[in-house]
Amino acid sequence: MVTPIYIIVALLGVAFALGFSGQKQIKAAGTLALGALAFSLFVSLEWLIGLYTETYKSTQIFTAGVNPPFSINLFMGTGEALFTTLINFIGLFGGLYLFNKLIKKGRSTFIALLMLIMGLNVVVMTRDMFNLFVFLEISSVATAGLIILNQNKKSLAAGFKYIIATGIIAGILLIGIIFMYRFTGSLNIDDIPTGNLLMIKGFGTAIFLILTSILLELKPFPANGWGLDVYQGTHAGISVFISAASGTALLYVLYKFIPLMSPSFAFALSLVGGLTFIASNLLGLKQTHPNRLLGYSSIGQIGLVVLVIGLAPYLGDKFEYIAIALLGTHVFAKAGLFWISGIIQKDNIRKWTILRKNKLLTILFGVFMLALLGFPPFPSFFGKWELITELAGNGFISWMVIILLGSFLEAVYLFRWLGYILKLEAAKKELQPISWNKYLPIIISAILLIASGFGMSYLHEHAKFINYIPLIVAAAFILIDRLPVFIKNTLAIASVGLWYYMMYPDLEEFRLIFATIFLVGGIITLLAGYAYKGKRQGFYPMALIMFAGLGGLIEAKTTLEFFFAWELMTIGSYFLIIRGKKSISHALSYMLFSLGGAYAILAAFGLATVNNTGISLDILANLNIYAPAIFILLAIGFMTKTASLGLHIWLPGAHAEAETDVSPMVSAILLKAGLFGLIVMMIKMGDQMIFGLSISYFLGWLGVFTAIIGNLMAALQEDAKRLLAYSSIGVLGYALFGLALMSHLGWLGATSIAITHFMFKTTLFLAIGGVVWRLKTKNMYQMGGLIKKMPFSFISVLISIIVLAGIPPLTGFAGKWLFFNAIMEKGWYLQGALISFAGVIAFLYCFRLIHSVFLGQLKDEHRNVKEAPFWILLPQYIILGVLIIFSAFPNSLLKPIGEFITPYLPNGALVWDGQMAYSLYGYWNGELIMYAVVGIFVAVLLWIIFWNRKIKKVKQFDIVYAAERPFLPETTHYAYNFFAHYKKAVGILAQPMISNFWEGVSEIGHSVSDKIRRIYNGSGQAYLIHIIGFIVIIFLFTFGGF
Amino acid sequence: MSKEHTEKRIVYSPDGEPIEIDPIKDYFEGGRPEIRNPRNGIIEKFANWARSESLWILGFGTGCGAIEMRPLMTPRFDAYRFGYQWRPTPRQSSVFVISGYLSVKTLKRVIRSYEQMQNPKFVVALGSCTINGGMYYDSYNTINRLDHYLPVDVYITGCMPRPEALLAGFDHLKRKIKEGRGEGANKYAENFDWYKANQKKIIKDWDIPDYNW
Amino acid sequence: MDTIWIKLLFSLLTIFIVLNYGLLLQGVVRKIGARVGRRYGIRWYQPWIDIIKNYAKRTKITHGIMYYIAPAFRLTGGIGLLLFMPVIYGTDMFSNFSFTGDLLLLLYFQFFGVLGMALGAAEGGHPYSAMGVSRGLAQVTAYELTLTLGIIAIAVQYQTLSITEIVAAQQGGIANWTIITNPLAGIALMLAFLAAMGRSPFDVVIAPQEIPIGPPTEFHSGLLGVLQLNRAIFPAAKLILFMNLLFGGATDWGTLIIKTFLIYMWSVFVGVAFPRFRVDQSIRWYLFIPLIIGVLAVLFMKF
Amino acid sequence: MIFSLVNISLIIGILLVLAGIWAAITQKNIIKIIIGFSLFDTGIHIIMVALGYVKNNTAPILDSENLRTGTADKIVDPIPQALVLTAIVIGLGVTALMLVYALKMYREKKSLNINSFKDLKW
Repeated sequence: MVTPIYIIVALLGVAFALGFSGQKQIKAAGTLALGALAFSLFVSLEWLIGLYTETYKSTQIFTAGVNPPFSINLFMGTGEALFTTLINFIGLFGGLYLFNKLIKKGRSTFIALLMLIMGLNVVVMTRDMFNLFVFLEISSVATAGLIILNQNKKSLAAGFKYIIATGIIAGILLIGIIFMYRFTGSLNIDDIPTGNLLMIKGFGTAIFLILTSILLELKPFPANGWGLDVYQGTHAGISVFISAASGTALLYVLYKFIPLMSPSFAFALSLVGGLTFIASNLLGLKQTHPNRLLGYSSIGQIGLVVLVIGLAPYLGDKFEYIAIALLGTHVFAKAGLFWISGIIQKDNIRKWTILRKNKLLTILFGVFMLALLGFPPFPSFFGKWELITELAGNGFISWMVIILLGSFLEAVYLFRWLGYILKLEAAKKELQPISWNKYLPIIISAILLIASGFGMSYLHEHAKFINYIPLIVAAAFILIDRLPVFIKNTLAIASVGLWYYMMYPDLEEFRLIFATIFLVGGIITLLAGYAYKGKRQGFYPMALIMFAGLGGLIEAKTTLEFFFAWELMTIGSYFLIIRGKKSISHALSYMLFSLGGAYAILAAFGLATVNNTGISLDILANLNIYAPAIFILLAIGFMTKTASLGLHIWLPGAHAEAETDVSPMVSAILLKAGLFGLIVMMIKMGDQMIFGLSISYFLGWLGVFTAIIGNLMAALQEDAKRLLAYSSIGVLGYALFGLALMSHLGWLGATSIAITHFMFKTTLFLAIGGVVWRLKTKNMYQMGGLIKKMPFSFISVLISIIVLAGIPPLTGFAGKWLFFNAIMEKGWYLQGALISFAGVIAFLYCFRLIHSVFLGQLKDEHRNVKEAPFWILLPQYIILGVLIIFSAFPNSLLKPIGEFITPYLPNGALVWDGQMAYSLYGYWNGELIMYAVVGIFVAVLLWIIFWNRKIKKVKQFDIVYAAERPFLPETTHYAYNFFAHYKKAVGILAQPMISNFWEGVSEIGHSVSDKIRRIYNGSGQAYLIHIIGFIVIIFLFTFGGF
Repeated sequence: MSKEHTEKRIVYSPDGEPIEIDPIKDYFEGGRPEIRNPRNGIIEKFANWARSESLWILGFGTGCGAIEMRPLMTPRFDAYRFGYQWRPTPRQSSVFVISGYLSVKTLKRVIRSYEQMQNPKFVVALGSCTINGGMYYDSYNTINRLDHYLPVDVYITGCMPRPEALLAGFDHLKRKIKEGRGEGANKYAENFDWYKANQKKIIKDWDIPDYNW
Repeated sequence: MDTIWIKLLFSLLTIFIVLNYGLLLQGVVRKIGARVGRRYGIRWYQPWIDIIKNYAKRTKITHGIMYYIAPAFRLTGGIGLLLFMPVIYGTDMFSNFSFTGDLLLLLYFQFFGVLGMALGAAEGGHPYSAMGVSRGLAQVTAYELTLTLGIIAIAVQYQTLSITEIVAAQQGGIANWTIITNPLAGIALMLAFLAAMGRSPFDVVIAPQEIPIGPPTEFHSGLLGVLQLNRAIFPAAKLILFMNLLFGGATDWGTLIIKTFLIYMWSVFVGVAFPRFRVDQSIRWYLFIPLIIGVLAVLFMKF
Repeated sequence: MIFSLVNISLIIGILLVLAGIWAAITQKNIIKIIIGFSLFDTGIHIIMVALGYVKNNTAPILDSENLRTGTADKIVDPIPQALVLTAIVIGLGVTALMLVYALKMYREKKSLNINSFKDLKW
């Protein structure tokens, strides 16, 4: 056991000792300094472990051998141990990272670093207020010294602003401290009476001044311009200390003062925290300088923790868990990001493509970013989950909204940045070689981030049941990323298959259906992956993360597990989508919509805990006053995935630009996750009423318009994959409508549409993907006549569109028939007519697709085109086989589904007599229809073959062409603007109103951001005015001036 | 316009491999027409009756005589009652009415349309111009004798012939078909080389295949 | 087993009767059209001759496999539509295969032939064919909405989707016919019927001079013959469908012929009186007045 | 008694603080700003001393003499004075740092106008 006082001794001692070293021994001196930092880390870590395992007891250290208040006392408890560990970690590794730089600048920089870390250690440990002031000043001065590590006009200006701002703040702190002493006669935090003392004149002012100055040190909005300028002006390695170490220490100080806070100040604190969180993330929107952007993010994150501290009384025993989860993530992630920024050294996030040259750093960047945004499995995920749940459980809805909004804004710029890195045109220059001392800190903080994520989930009463095995398997694929595709694909198929096999015995009802779509569907689409050559780096880990999420949705028993899986799926699919060539903006909008939806789900799950114990999914069934709100939020969340009207604009681009086998994954499979969510929700919650109207009624109309607009837009596309993407929107509109019917037949229809959509959209995307693969274009008018070159793809598309269009005798008709019956039963006649109208519009794009691609005129340059690769065809034909079986024997599909639905919606079930289905209104026998149609067709065909025995096969220009001859296939193929007349007639429906709306929202957000950030006009004096104004406002607020 | 589209050219496949395009050979089947002999006996007679009673006319106004064909559809002449109908596409038509003089430019289109009609097919040449050039006998760009270029079943004289004359001509055609003498298509196939040589002699920019299917 | 064969025989008989009736209808209607124009017109048996003539063509060409089998799709669509419908009410045998599916089967099966034909026409490679198909499909979407609304109104009225039951409910005199008992639905359906028959003013799909008859531009000889057979059967089947839905069905062939003939006259008269719509005009027309009537029909039924 | 020594000192201290802040906010010359900060610091120090002052008591020096005479409980509170000493030291450090900055800034831009250092913003 090493007394923590040795931290100070070591750091201070070495700092003095360094003063004696000359420039020649600088390396040794630097190593010595690092050694001191390592020693401090060791001490605090030892204390942390000791206290955690309860081998040590928390200790008071009295200096000068006198009891407080006559002496300064330091305290070492779990909290102090943890925070000093964090600070010393940053100190050691930050020092290591900057080692070369510091050596170049001389010993004084090492001294400054040691002093900074020493100061912060004491700030955390001390119980004496004046001591707090002294060491805060020491660390400030040291920081100011470090800021000018790079001596240029930027860092000088930033440093000067830093000094004058912290100078004023320190002065105010000092006044507060002296007043405190005047009124209490003590400077020891433990001696000061607690309770609502703020109203006592004088004393209240004293504590107010102290707390406010500490708050100001945390750079609250808007009094934080000086902090931002420092982040931008100084070296990124220094920003790490300011953001991760100083921020951490000051947050702990704030935490220490919680007992002294009056409720009104706590409220002010939470307001300031919330405002800072939202505002700095909002301002981040327009920011392009990476360090300043990280500064905004950093200030926002600290604001969030301040908010949590302000709300501490309401968070109960979860408070520390939440705060540590959020803060820990902030420390490691922000340090990591700043360190990476220090390596890249580009002053615009658009120039960061150079990062892509280094795979490891890119992965680490992604890890830090996802961690910051609260994605699983990082600690902040659990922190945010608990925070939202607790807030919602306590009825703090507006706080919940603020936090989610702020997080969303943060996601906007961080994902935009990530997108730039991954997709913007690559920089020509290579990255400089990176020495190990720069790598090591980054890698270690990433590892700690992940480890602490697992740790936090282990500490959580529910999260410890989350099944991490799929995630670990997915992560394992990162390690084998260098193997050829063939091996990885086989392993991926095997692992998904194994999981399904293991999961299978527990599956029942809808979980069986959707598990099959997700995982068996996954295996089938993965088969197409064999067509790829080379390594296909980065694909498999992400695909498997997506499947891990999808499988996790099936396995989820609690809302936490469900949300965990949902987020996992979102991340995986994001990275799959962004692999496409022109996916940068589409992937971003996909992510933003998904994230918005996810936050809606999170909010709903939080609200569901009101009046409920536990977080099992069954609590959704136990309704509380928020039930309609929960229903709507969940529906919005799930509908971002099903891409219902209004939330659909991400889909066309994302699906169209994705790779050949990714399109079916994200379109045919991923969209069903939303459907699964809706089904789970509706099973648990039933229908909900709002203002006396059923919400599902609105969902029904939404489904109708989604179907119409989706199909109409599909018919007006020139890009084959975009057409299919819009078609997905339309079909999912059907499914939504079916679910909204809330009747047996409606659900049966919706489920059968979900299954058939999976099948035909997989085949369509693969078939068209195969064509695109060969032709290297997605524009349909550049294709044509491919039936002769790619007959198997043609047959696949033909059967799929017959199913899609719902034409008997294939199984797509089942969906139409069920819908009509369900509509009759429910009495939604107008909706029914419109949805069948949408179905007829589907013919337009079905025909356009097959005509423009496979029929008409073959282009000259496609003469030697080969059939799509075998591995792309194979999955298609597997599915087509199943489709034909379902068509001939519809009860093999519909009967079991019906039985699954019956327990929930027993009325109006189909009556089966062999293959004959009877509903209340009609009847239908798929098998006999199949026989009849095939019989007639074969008879007629035989007649045609008999009569036209001697028929002459001709070539492509042997057509009657108004007595002329065609000259070029391009001018003879009628494919461009195929439905011009339709566009003229009903194009008004196809105006991009919704895209315009969202673009407007984004535009407003960005311009507001741009307007507000003008307050940071770069003048240190203006920043002082901000600080003083801030104090006045908080004072008025706390003391009831407002 | 036409020349550059009949010469060989190189295009590049999506993979960047060059592909040589020989337009006439690649786009068109070409070759020669086949002789399809009539069946014997009652079946052919019945078929000929049907052919003669269902004369689908290719609506292609080749010359000024086309103006005289329009009245046939009017109530006054009403050619429909005799089984004549106008079709917009040569694929489905059986009678080609060459309505008057044929400029060289039109001749090429006429040949293509004629060849695209299915056997059996018949040609009715209308007006003096188709017989000897008529008033254009010494023109630099009209042909003089149609049956040097296409097998003509019926000539109707006049400049221009009245609709009544047309009806009479069609009547004549009907009789001819019923008698089994409407074998212009086979005649064309038999003497294909001669016809083609004549056609090519007069049409200089020959940008269509030798036989248009 | 025996019943299956008897059923097949009766099916063939149905097809035969309807085919000849359809051809006769074509001839007669064109004759009427001519008489309206003060012409003598074609001979009533002209359609038969035309078919024989086409089958008697000696040469034929094909553009590819879809082109070749498209007529098979087309005729299957026509025959199927006929056979999935109870042609003569009350007789088991002339109900053919109507026990396999209800009204919805017919509604969607009619597209079977349309789709096949469209594919075949498209493989022909002729731009006009594709143009015709694109117009046709666009027009289908427009009138299908009215049609669906009308059918829903009728299905609500009779609480069934089975045509046999719908016909059964209309027995016992003109007063029981749907067109009388549910006039709004009747009007909506009869307006949709106009475009369904593809006659003027909604015949822009096969506009002969503009896009030489559209989809079948390239079809000829025997293949055209098959299409002509369908052109006789398909409209007749549709007529029978509308008769069943609105005009009480038929209990014998005589009634069937009279009723369907009169129903056909409706589209003939409209066609003779009105010039052709452009395709965007016809879509907008259908999405206005007939749509409103259809919506009213449904609302009327609902409340 | 309003014009007691304590109150006068307090008022002067507060005035100095305000004057210092005023200078820091309004002056454009960096040196003047630094002087403002010195005023601000000094004001705070005076406030601290004033708050720790007790009338008629002796200096807080603990030796055998006042232990013997019992005047040990007559000394003023020593803590504010200790604090002031510390604060002065720290203030000195900060002022020195500021002056170093001023020097370096002048070398960088040949200007001591604070408005020349507004490159970083937004």
